[in-house]
Amino acid sequence: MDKNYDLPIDAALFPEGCTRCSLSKFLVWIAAVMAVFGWGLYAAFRVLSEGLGVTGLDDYFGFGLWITFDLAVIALGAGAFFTGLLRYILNIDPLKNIINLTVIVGFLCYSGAMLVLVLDIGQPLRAWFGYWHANVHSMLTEVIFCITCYCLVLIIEYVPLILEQKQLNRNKLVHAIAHNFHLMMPLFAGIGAFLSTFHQGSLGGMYGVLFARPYIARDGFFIWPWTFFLYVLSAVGSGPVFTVLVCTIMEKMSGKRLVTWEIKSLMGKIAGTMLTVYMVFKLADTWAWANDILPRSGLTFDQLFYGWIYGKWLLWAELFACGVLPAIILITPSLRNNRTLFYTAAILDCIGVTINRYVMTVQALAAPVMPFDSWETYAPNWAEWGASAMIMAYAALILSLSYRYLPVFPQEVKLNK
Amino acid sequence: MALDRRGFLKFIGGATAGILATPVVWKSLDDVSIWSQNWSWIPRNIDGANSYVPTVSKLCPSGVGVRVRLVDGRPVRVLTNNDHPLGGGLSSIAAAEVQLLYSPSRMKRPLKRTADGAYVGITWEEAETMLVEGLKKAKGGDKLAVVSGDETGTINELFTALAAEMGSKSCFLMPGEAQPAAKAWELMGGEGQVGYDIEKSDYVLAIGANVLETWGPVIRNRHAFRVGRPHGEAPAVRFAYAGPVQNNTASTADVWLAIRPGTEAVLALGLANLLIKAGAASPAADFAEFRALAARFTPEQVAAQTGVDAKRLAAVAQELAKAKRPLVIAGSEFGQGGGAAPVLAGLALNSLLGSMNREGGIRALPYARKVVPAAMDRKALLQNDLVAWLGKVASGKAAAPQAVVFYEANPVYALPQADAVKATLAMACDLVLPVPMGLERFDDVDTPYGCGQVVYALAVPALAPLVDARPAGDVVIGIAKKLGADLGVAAFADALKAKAEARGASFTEPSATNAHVSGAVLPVNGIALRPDVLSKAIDVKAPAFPVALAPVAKLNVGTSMTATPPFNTKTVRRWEIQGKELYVMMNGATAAKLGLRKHDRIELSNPAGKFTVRVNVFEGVMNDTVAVPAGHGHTAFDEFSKGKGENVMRLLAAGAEPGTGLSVWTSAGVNIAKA
Amino acid sequence: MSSFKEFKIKWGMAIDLDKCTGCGACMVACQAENNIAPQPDASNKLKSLNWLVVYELTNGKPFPEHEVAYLPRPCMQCGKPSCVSVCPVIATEKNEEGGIVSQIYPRCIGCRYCMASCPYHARYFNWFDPIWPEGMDKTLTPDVSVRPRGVVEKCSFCHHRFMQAKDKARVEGRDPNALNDGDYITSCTEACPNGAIVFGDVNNPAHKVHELVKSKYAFRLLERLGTDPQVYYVSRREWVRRLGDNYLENEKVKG
Amino acid sequence: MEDRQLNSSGCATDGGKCCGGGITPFLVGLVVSLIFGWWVFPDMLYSKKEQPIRFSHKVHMEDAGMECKQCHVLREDGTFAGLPSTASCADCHSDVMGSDPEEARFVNEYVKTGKEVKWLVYQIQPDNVFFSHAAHSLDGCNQCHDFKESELCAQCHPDVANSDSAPTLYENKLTGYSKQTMKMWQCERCHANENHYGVTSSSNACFVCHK
Repeated sequence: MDKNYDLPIDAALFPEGCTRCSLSKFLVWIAAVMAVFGWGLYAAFRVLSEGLGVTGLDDYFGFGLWITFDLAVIALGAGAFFTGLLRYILNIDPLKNIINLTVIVGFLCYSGAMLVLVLDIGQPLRAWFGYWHANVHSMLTEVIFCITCYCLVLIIEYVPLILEQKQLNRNKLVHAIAHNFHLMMPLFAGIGAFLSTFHQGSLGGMYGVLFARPYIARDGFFIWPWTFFLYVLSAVGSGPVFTVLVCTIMEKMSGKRLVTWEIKSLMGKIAGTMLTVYMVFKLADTWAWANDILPRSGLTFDQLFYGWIYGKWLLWAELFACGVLPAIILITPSLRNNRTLFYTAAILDCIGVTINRYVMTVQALAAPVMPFDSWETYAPNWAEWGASAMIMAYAALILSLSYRYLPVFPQEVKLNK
Repeated sequence: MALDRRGFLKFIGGATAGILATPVVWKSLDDVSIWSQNWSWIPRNIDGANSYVPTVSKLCPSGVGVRVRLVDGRPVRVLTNNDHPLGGGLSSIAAAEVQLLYSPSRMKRPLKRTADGAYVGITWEEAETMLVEGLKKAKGGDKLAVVSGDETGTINELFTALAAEMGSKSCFLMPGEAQPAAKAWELMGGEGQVGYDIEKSDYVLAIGANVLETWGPVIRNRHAFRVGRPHGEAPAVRFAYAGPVQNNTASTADVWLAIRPGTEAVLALGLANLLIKAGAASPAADFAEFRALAARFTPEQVAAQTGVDAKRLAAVAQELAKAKRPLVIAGSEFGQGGGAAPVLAGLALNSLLGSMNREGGIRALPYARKVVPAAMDRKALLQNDLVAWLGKVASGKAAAPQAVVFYEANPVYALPQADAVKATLAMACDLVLPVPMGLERFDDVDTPYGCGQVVYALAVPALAPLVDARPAGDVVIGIAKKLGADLGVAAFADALKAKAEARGASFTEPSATNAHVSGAVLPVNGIALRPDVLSKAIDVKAPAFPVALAPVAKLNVGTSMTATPPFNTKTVRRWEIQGKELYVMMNGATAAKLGLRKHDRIELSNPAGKFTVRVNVFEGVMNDTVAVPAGHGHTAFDEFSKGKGENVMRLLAAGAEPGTGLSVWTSAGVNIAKA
Repeated sequence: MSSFKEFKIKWGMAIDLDKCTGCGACMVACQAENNIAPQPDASNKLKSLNWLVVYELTNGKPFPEHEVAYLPRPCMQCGKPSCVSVCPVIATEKNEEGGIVSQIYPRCIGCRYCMASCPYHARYFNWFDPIWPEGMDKTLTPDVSVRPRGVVEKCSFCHHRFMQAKDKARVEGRDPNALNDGDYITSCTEACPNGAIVFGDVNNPAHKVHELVKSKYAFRLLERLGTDPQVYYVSRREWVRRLGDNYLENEKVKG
Repeated sequence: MEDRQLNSSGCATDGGKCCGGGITPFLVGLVVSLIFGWWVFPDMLYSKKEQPIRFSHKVHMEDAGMECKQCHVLREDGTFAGLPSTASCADCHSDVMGSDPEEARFVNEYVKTGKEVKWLVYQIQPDNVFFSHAAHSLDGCNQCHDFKESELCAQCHPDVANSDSAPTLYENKLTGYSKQTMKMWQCERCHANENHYGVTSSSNACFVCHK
């Protein structure tokens, strides 16, 4: 075949039948991403070499932006396990058109979270103690094991996609491995669903068990701590639409249609349904918290909010504007199929779960428990933003490369004919 | 066999499998984590044998008795000495004394000021030669002045003897509570040093005097407080405090009488009036005149002048009258500049309460005999008023000295109107000589002012000096010799031995305290209440400023001779210093009146000086009063204190107390403007 | 909540808040005893490491009705510590006779989960490596290891003094598990000139603290949250006791 | 993604061939790293150090009839003095007693100058470890065991009682500790032994050994 010099230099690596922008344009984009990455790398270097004092964290706010970031991306990455569950276990076939992306997003969220965790612990060289000297009573131990295992599962799920790269796939062995991996996917989806459900839950449990922190303690009713279930539900209620949003952003940036509206709408419906279930429980939880846990702790609802920064608006925004409202939009077919409303709801949904993770992390620590203690405020500094941005850049990089060279979207060729 | 790509991959695979089956990865992981407990840039523990040296803190103005813990000769802790008559706990400054030995600001060798103002290190021989040359020029006719920051040490006898040999009587102590008290006691016809027997009292009223933080032998006072206040039980001894700020003493006192700064004497007279009305009398010859004076201080009058709540005042008067062994202690709320009036009035109250020469009351303690023949004794030394003398020098009423020797004194920082002092003293010293720190030298503490008993405590070196320092006493003796004067003691140690003997102490045997307590008291006869002096002395004009100034003294930030020790930065309260900015306190009503809120930046100014601070609203401050933490605003020392906050002494200007002529600076006021 | 052991010996404190003037001697004695590095600028109280912190309490009334009290806050050595079960690596536990909650620096990975769990803010993180001015590291005691950056630390009730007291008893032929009142006291207890802190075995009737904690004026911080602290406070002032825990308006305070 | 077109006649059937070259490279890699890991690496990890003076415990114990605790003293406050000082050695070795050149060197270089010998300690523990010799007494252990003093010491220390010269100290280049520095599991041989609980005052609580 004659070489077509109109095609980008690296065209031979593109997925079968797909077109991509020129390599130079791509490299400019990658350079921009790498600039952000470099900033984060510098922040990471400073943190690792000088200590966490470089960050805006302090003894009142031992957890801050990074933990919020981790929890949020892990929740939003839940699209991976939940879609996998539906696709492979419950056999909702149309989801095959977006499953690759959910896997990549999930992988990015989990590996990114683990990278941040390495920075966030004071002694990264001892990180392996978490496995070796595990305390079985600690929710964090559950989280460490499950996140690690699930990250491995996501790698296993991601690998065949890489192996399916056009040039790699010519190799017969690679081809065979990829094929066999695919056959095993339901198994991994099952394992993944189990692990992910578990650790989404233990992340919630991590907070719920803090019985001396009335802002987040959840006890005295049903299974303790019930934040376990709230976290699982909120993750599956937002993860799928997050994947859709990522997909849509990729569509906007590449100028191509990658997934049909039907698939997106289906993802929205799934998320909306789960979000609705979640909101029912979350509202009940909030009510129980305000009327049982707080009075038992000698506190009133008003005492748990402070000024603008930790004001009630956060709660109302989380519950209604970013909870009930998107849930209604996403479960009502007529509203859902209005694209503007759909995307608004998707964004609100993601914001809602992020607010939830933020207040559970930061506001929970800000709320004084000793009566003579004062409300303190926390603002992340450049080092924390930098490291978080590094993860975003890392995600952008992997997504860009995956999109350019891997057959991520089965519908792409058809949709762009 | 050529290794192809596939073969290479297999090799790698095999190597990986192999490595995992060896200790390399696992041992490295483990060792790296052990390394992380053992970083070379983190200091190590050094083991050794423990030993303990009982001594007394020369750093803490309370002269707290302590034990120094050494590990293989390295001092590591200052510990409590419960057997010591001045001990029974630690002050926040004495607790940090070991670490101060290694303060970055510590002088390591003698320094000489060069023409361009910089200090360069010189040898002791050069330094002593310079000192002798300098002193030679100042011979005869009060041309030499000596300023000492040590109120209780025998070292003063050597300095004053040297001055006397040089023909000078210009010997001064840094201002404190002892001088006004000595003046007052002398005016009343008392002999010796006035002592307050807190231990045996059942009701202690402190007027101004911050008895649980800075006044007198604080740790001894606080030990008495400890004994008188059984844990969690009803107090056996009641404490009342009168002062403008709810300070550390007020925080635990049963009663806090809020008064305007500088009105302690008025409050005391108001109480005297109430007590006399209730039938109290004094055997003093001038009691009738005193009664007449006191009668002027009706509750209304006192309330108007001091701002005190009349009902609370009456309640305190009643409690005093009812108490079996009441004791009134009056002084300045920041330990200086109070004048004789408050002490006079306070002692008059004690007389009315029958507390003179009584257990749990006022004691007259004998001064120790001089051990250096030419020296000025403590009584004489206490009569000299440094601030007044500096004022005279500045205004040309007294001849400027040719040479001034400062011993453990920091007048440029610690005297009122610090800026003017700086100008008068021509900026800085030509020669700076390091002395061993308190834990490195022999020294003594002889009956600190306020102590209810004669206590003589020896300071014993716990270690040899860490720097090229020489004991001041021996340097003075040597210098005197070079100047051709014989001070009559061969070594400072001899002076200490003689002083101990003079106090009836013998330190030949090793002891758990190196301290001696004596029951010696002088008779208190023919005490006069001196209403004549009092009536003049209390005639202090209210400052013509919208807001009165109340400095707040605390030991944790250091003393007039030392800055904040490294460990003590954490004890500074959050809204006292933030970064480099000082916070001042005022109550909500005052702040509202001035249109201020917490954290507002304001400028405090008066003719003496001005500086910018921030506002902290604290309800434990008298109305129309701003409370300024003292002990900050150092321009020297180390990173732990230098450049932090402002020095309140810059806002204080000394005036003369009518009737006694003593310098007073407790009634200052300031203008406040938003900055 | 996992269950915690009951101990025969329970080291505890009774801190009389009516006797504390807030002078800070205990804080300094604590730093020197436990090799806590000094901090040139300690004005950010959220980043200054001190095992024992003296809080300022106010009755909230305006001048002249205002009252102030000071509350020294060591680690509460909770009977049911919220920090222990959350630690993922067993760097902290409550397992030794005496009930002192341990914190093992070489095990700690610095995740700070225990800090998040502690409502007393008794746990501190080494944000930076500890630094002593040149030469001052010679004043370190051999009793407590110096903590590197990146680990959490907290008050240990001067645990090394407990060990030393036991060793002394052994050498003198006494039973190390039956220490007399005063054989083992913390550095802060010893330093306080006002005797505001009484330390001893809460379970032992021969120890003074045993009676003190039964006083009707005794209370513990945040008792209703179920942490079961071994540090008791005593105050005859009702408003001080009220600040020991959160109370709804209609709730009465003990004593 | 079964619907993606795949050539299913791939290498699954003839895997051996498509991964040619046999198993040899794998084995070579395996052996190389095993050799490296078990023999080369440990040698690289440790540096060797010798005692400044060759000291014979045997001579002191057998010939002079001394006991461990005569030189390795427990102080009155229960702390352990560990190594004898030059002064205490000089109680006997004020002058050269025997014919050993090392003894002469010790007397000349240390006793006469008053210098302390920088003995190497095999068992030195990290700062974060608290060890009380007072708590590990013969009386305590011999409630059940039947240790001689030197046997008890040898539970943790290298048994030097019968050796004529002190062993070489291997110092871990990474951690700075001696190779013989005990690991926690070694302490736990006794501390985690339930038979000891109630008999001795041993416990496996963290703070019993950490500071």
